[in-house]
Amino acid sequence: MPVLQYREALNLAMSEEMERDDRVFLMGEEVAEYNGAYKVSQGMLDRFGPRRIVDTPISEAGFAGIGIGAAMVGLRPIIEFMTYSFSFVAFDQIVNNAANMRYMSGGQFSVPIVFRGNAGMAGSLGATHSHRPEAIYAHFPGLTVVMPATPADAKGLLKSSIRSDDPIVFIEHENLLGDKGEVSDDPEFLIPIGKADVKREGSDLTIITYSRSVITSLKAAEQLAEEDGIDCEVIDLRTIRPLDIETLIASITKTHRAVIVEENWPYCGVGAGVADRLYRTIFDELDAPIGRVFTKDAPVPYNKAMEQSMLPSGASIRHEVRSILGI
Amino acid sequence: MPVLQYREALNLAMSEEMERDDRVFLMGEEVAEYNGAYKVSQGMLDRFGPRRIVDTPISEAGFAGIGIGAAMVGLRPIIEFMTYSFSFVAFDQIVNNAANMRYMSGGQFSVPIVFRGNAGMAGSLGATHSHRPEAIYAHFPGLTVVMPATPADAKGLLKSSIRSDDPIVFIEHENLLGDKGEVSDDPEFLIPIGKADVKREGSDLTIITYSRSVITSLKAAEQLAEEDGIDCEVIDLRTIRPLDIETLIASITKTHRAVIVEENWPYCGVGAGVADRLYRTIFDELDAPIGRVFTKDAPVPYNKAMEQSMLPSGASIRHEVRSILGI
Amino acid sequence: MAHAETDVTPITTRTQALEWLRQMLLIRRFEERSAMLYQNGKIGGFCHLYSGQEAVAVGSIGMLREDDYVITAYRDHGHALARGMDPKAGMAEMLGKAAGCSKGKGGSMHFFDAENNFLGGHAIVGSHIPLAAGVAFAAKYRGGDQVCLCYFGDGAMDQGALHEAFNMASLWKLPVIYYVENNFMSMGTHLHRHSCLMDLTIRGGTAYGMPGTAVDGNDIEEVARVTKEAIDRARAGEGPSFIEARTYRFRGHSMSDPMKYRTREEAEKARERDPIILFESLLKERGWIEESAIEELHDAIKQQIDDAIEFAAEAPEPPVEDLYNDITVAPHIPQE
Amino acid sequence: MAHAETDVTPITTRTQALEWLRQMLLIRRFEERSAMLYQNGKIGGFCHLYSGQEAVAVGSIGMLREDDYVITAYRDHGHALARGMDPKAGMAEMLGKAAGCSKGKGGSMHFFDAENNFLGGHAIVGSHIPLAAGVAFAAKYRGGDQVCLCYFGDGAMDQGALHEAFNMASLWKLPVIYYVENNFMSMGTHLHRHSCLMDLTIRGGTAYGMPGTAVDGNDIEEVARVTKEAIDRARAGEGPSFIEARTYRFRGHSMSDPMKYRTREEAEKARERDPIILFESLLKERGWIEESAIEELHDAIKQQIDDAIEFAAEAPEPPVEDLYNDITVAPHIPQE
Ligand SMILES: Cc1ncc(C[n+]2csc(CCOP(=O)(O)OP(=O)(O)O)c2C)c(N)n1
Ligand SMILES: Cc1ncc(C[n+]2csc(CCOP(=O)(O)OP(=O)(O)O)c2C)c(N)n1
Ligand SMILES: [Mg+2]
Ligand SMILES: [Mg+2]
Repeated sequence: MPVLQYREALNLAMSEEMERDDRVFLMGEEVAEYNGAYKVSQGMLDRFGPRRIVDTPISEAGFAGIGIGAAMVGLRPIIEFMTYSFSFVAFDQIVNNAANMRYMSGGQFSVPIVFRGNAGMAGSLGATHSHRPEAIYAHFPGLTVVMPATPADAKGLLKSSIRSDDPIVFIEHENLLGDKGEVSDDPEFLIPIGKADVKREGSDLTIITYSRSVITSLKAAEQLAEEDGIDCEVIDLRTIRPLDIETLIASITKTHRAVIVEENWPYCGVGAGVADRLYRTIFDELDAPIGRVFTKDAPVPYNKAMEQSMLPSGASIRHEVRSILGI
Repeated sequence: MPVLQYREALNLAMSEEMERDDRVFLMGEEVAEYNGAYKVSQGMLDRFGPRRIVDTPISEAGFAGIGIGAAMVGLRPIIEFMTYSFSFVAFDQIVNNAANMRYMSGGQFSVPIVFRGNAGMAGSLGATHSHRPEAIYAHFPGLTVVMPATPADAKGLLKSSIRSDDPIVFIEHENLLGDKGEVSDDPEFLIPIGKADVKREGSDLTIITYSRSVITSLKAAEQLAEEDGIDCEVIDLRTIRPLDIETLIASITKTHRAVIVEENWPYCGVGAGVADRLYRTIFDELDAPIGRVFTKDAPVPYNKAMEQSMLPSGASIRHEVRSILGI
Repeated sequence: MAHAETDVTPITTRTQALEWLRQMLLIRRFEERSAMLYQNGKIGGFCHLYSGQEAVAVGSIGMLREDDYVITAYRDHGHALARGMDPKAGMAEMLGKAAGCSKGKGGSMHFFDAENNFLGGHAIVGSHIPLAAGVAFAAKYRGGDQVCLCYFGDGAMDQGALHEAFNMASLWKLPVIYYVENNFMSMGTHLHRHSCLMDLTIRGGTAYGMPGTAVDGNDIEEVARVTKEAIDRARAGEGPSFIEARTYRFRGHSMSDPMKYRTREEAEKARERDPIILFESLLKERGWIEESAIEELHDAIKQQIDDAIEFAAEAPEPPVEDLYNDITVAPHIPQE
Repeated sequence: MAHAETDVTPITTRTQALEWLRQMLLIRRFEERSAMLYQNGKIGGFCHLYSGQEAVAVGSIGMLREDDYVITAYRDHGHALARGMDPKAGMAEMLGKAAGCSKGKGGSMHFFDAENNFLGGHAIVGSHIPLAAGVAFAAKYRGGDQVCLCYFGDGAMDQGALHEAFNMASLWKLPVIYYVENNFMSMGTHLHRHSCLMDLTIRGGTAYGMPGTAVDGNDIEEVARVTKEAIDRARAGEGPSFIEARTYRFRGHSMSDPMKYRTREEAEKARERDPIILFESLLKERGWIEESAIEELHDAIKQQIDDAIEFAAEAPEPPVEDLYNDITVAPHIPQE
């Protein structure tokens, strides 16, 4: 299988789907002539032309709405936010028009749209440019929230998202864009939405995580195995809404302990949302409270060391795992 | 003590603070000549004149930002959203400019502003007009989220919010506006932000709730006492961020069981956020998982019966309390 | 008619004109009865009546082809009916019934009718204005010559979404026609208190390099005429247009508005320019209809609305379990 | 000077002119060295240089009183320094130090300086435009005659927040001056691909009933002249103005922009109109400065920036625990 960067996998997913279906187009800031602010759409203008690869003004609410309108009458837009921090000026379009259209119209108008772009704390970007919006969008019924951690998942999930008939909030991570991995070149390689993935099998404790934190967690799990003989299972949620709770239950029924690792803020975030559902489903299976490693509860500062101190790290994951195991 | 409506208590709080401090002004759609879309600002234009009671165009992002700018240079704006559903077009202003300004400026510019208005499912308003944004705003460090359930709390908390030097998201409930109760006419009557209130003492189980659900919960608690001999403590959070976890701990340490009742959606909402923190703090005090009564996970429909079926009700609260008590 | 008279040739045929009159009467009656049902508690939520503005929807939608698109704000009954929605489906929606045009999930503010390319019914002020550009984008993308007609009020001129959509619509020459129905009131706020300019054609046209035309919104044939120009332009690939239809809403902003900001005299004077009465007079003058036929039309419409109400009243409520349907095309898995 | 020459009287005195030259040189040098520090990994995040546009900030801020206000976007070093920020505080911020103008929490895009009424440094495009109206609202509310100068790029013309703020600023006659620094590029997108009109004075002025003036942004005295008119107008209570300063950014959008959209010729040609060189020539022509004095000025500034860098490099990092400080005035209680 070819080895691709995460960004190349995204590019491949879009390009294959655009070959397959003329209704699919890509729209956003700098996606065309600049080849993408993060080079995700590199070469796509040359390949598909300006009808289908569309540069926009800095008008997120406007072009998110244009995408929704186009989707209502049968196109299948991919709307790129340069980063998801900028989706907040388009918030109403996403949580009202995309999320509610099918419902409010009694099922007459669906919105087959993919919003995509990166999010996360990419390093010294400051408070306004480091948002992690997953919990916020996952709060809304009507939206599906997908967050791949690897190049293969990026391709397979983005293709499924483009083929989905519903509005998808597809969130990449800026710091994963250059990560490399094997990616199938089968144009029918799809990863189902709503299915978590056991990225490492283990028997002592279940680490539940997603996006960049999957990488950090896998490393921590290796170190825990080597240094402490602790065997962690690492589950990549991949889809935040709907949550694949069955996979989590199966794992915790085996390990009886869990730690959630996320780049999200702790309060009313994804970790809290997942923990709450697990407690209510399998309280009696749990031998300890669900551990949590998250981004500290503060705006994101510019200073590098300070920012780094907020984030889940190998050390903080290992510490939490040990503490949940009572070691 | 005089008996006032919740809306009158809000009016009194604003009027007293405006008398006290010329830097305070009220701005929003229809607040002046129309006397408020929900009559909260009744008579205030006559009393304070158009300099301080300011009607705006339908430009929420614009006038939220105007409030923030004015606050940065020393005024103390009260910005009314006709309903909080409309705050979503001003989302960036609230979660970036209000929430981060002090931090990004290294403490130089604080933002003493109150955003206020009603939220909640007021009845057949449909999906776009029935949002409950509390979990979303509570997710952001930098914001304080306040939600009064009674006329007295409405007055005391709004006054404290206006006097606060920080950005406050003050969320009223449309269906509480006409509720009556005793309200102190002392212009120094303040209720501290960040303090929950035990609205009913009890020993068997702790009901944790806020806003309109306080009323529903208190009724359910009475009925549980009468019909089942179950003695519930009912705690009104009043402030969603920061959470008064001490008061919750004290209660659960006594009752060992809790149910959270909220009008919020369940996933990544306030209930999940509070439950997660309780489990991590007092896991061993809990004899059962924390029960949850919430709004069902669907957009809000127009049809009355369908909407009603989503909401926490006396019956659903009683059912959940009994089930957590294993009865 | 001789060619010398071209400049006074009506924009419409007699058949179409009579159909327009019928539509205006239908809308008026639909809403008058809705107001009563609202007062009796049969209709809930917010309800915004279109009475007084009927000529705008009817005269402009009347110039469309079947495959064109229409989208509007929450004051939507008029546009939906003008676009051919069955009043039974509309009335059933008002009563929240399963047979409603949005299955009882949308209500008065969210009428939808896919068969007639009627794309709602949108209640967040300004938020549908980008959608209209998107619909036009799709038409152009597919290489067709459909156009999209988009309506909103003078208050929506002040929302940022409009600004962003207008710039892109003009930049990309999208086949969309933006119609501000300027009734000079944004809820209780008069235009001069919410808009920096009184001439909206500058704010909506000049500002974006689009043709901006003001029209008497109570003169249905003038509405039709300026709409036709805009449609022709859009179909020819020359881009969007902005039309300011100046009009008056007879009723309050919504059913709960006591209209303290108006004098009785103002309201009465406005009724003299009722677009229905104006059009009836014109048609009579022109000899296209007689008084007796008008009365028959009124009666027929009364009956039609009575039937719609009866249908709606008797229609079953949606089952409560329907709460979880129509959320997504994929099965909805409640996250509870 | 005789009164007959009034129309060629410079807008500025010799002392002020020399100060302006000094400021432009300071900004230029500050940024050239910042670019090197960025390439060496000492500066992180996004970093947007102002080189080529200095005359806009210096010539306009130069006309303000001390008690007036300035607010801008993320391309903010120039405005901050022109407003009197100590380059040491600026450079320390670039390096994320506690002595930085925002205590190392803001970085390049979020310079703040309360003492100089410099209100940031804002990185969400368009989002500070309403803040400026709010600052002006406050000035008017208090009955003073302060004004607020607000800068943004041509790309920000397309954001909804601008539209909403402009309408209210004009409607309420707020003392704010809106300055679009039109460098004809929104990141990699040329004006003709993002704006429906090429003349921004129509989009920003005419559209909102504000005076809209275009000015050569590389001609510092012209900038000063049109700014003064706008300031006078604002102080007199006559409301906001819109100024389009046409200019050119010499560098890429940010440090990571390879500028593939430009030819070497275009860039070289633009350098011929370097606002600093233009102003130096003018001052020499006018006999206000000699070549040798210019060289001395360059050297002094070199030294000043060297000192700033040394200061910043040696300044201590903020303690990591400072993470939880400066969030709110009330004690921050982490919700963990
Ligand atoms: C973003 C937003 N803000 C406020 C409202 C509340 N609201 C509904 S209609 C309306 C007035 C709109 O006036 P206009 O656009 O002139 O339309 P008209 O009602 O006259 O048809 C307001 C303020 C809303 N629905 N959405
Ligand atoms: C809402 C939002 N969208 C996108 C961006 C990313 N972005 C930052 S600057 C910029 C271009 C701005 O161009 P312009 O306004 O002309 O200012 P200039 O950079 O030329 O000074 C873009 C797209 C952002 N910061 N905020
Ligand atoms: Mg109106
Ligand atoms: Mg620019």
